Amino acid sequence: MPVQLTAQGKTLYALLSGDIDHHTAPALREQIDSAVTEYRPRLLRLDFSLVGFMDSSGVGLVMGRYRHNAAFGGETEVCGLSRSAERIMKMSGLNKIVSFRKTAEGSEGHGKDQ
Amino acid sequence: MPVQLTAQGKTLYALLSGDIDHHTAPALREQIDSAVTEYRPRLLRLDFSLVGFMDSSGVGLVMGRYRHNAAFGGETEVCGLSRSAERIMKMSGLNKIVSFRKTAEGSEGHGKDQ
Amino acid sequence: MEKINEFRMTLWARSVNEGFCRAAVAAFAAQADPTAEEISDIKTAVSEAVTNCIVHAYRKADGRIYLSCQLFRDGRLRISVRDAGCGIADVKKAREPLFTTMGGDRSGLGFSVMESFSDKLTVRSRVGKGTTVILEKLIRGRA
Amino acid sequence: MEKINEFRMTLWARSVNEGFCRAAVAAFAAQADPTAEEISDIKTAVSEAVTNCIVHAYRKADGRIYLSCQLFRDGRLRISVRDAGCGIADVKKAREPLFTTMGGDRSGLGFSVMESFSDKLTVRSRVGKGTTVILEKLIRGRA
Ligand SMILES: Nc1ncnc2c1ncn2[C@@H]1O[C@H](COP(=O)(O)OP(=O)(O)O)[C@@H](O)[C@H]1O
Ligand SMILES: Nc1ncnc2c1ncn2[C@@H]1O[C@H](COP(=O)(O)OP(=O)(O)O)[C@@H](O)[C@H]1O
Repeated sequence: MPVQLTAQGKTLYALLSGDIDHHTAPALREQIDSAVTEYRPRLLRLDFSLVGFMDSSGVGLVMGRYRHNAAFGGETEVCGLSRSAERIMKMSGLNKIVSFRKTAEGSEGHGKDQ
Repeated sequence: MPVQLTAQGKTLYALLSGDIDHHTAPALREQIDSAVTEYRPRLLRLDFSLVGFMDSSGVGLVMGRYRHNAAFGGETEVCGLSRSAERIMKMSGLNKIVSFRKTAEGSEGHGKDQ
Repeated sequence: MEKINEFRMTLWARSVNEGFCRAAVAAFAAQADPTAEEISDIKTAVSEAVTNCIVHAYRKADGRIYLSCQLFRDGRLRISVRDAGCGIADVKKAREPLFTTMGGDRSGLGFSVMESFSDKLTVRSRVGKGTTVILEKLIRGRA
Repeated sequence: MEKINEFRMTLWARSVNEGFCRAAVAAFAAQADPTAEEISDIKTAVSEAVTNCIVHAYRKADGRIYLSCQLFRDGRLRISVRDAGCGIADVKKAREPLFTTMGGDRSGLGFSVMESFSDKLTVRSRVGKGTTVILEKLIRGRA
């Protein structure tokens, strides 16, 4: 299962795993979007801790989820990025609109609810 | 390190790891033979527990070590074979001249010293 | 500099082969004993180049990807990813960060990532003929 | 039966590529979601075929290995390993268990292992022209 979705209060937690590329992104997108549409979370947290590989398709995946969730008034947060994935995300400037945390339980304090 | 050699009393223990094929076998052969020449063990135990892949080159490796060790009067024993490696070894009939055990500390009781 | 190993591969331009190409190049590079970071960089750059053949060069049509790798004595890995697709009219523009003709889920970062994750990127393209991307990466290795 | 994916590869007949070929075929087969045992069987058979090109077909001379893989809709994987080396005079004899022209560390089990670890083995050879080994394996998979 490439994404495991857990709703907790007003937070929807998406634990991604495996490889993220142009081939695998569409299935991830669909699963996350349909959960967002159902739960309308205040916060969508995308956890990349178990992702083994990611290329620039990950940017489109996060950007699209940010927009879809924002359409329902929710915020989006990303955590658990590898060094390489973070480098790619930063090249896109995504970090200016989506908050990045080290880990799911990270202490960087960008999030509202921690 | 594809083979870790440990002498214990009259036993020489060779813990093989990684892939065993025609490319990697020569280095294994040389390391084991030089240790046998030095220690002249009564028993040479080849442990395949950490071997990830083996093709028929493993047969030549065991057969050659059996002969080299026998020239010094030592016996040779094989343990820790995967199902696939055991199948290949059995196709060669090697099991008729070299005793096969499940694990290094196996309880199959083929060996003399356990 | 002396070439010490090489492979050339032809494969179908289907998205399922993105992972296959990464794995093949990584397995080839392994002989130079690369660090985990070097392997990850190589896979990332290859993934972008191969994805572009599938997404842009052939769109939804069938096509072939021509992938080759050469390893040199000094640890330099040269990866060529070629297609016989639509080609790129303005390569300079295409290489600009965030430029994309595709919108949707494409970020326009493919070339930027290739450049950032390799040591050298060369792009040759002719409209209607196809595109060749050459990635070079020095494997310093674990030794 | 419909072919759903394919690659063709040319590579140098060097022993370092034995592991590379196994890894490439395993990465290609992965799309059919094989069991660990199926992958291990495929790698074993491929390793024998590729090693024979290096050890027997070209001896110490330089040469090329031509590796191709086709995957069919029903899960059948067809792997072709070809060389342009010395060829085999008597294929029937060569396929007998324990037959080897090499002695030393070769066990004469290469063809027997290919046969035992695949579903079907075809060998075509012409002296002075080369040898083609075709391995077929049905991937039933984890599903
Ligand atoms: N192999 C190719 N064939 C045709 N056009 C290409 C190819 N590679 C890239 N392009 C063009 O260059 C643009 C930029 O590519 P890139 O930086 O990889 O971003 P993206 O793939 O996200 O669009 C693409 O949108 C496309 O127009
Ligand atoms: N690709 C090949 N080119 C030339 N001769 C080959 C090739 N493959 C096999 N042979 C011949 O067939 C014999 C049997 O092969 P095999 O069963 O693989 O055992 P082994 O490789 O251990 O000798 C070899 O010893 C060799 O003479």
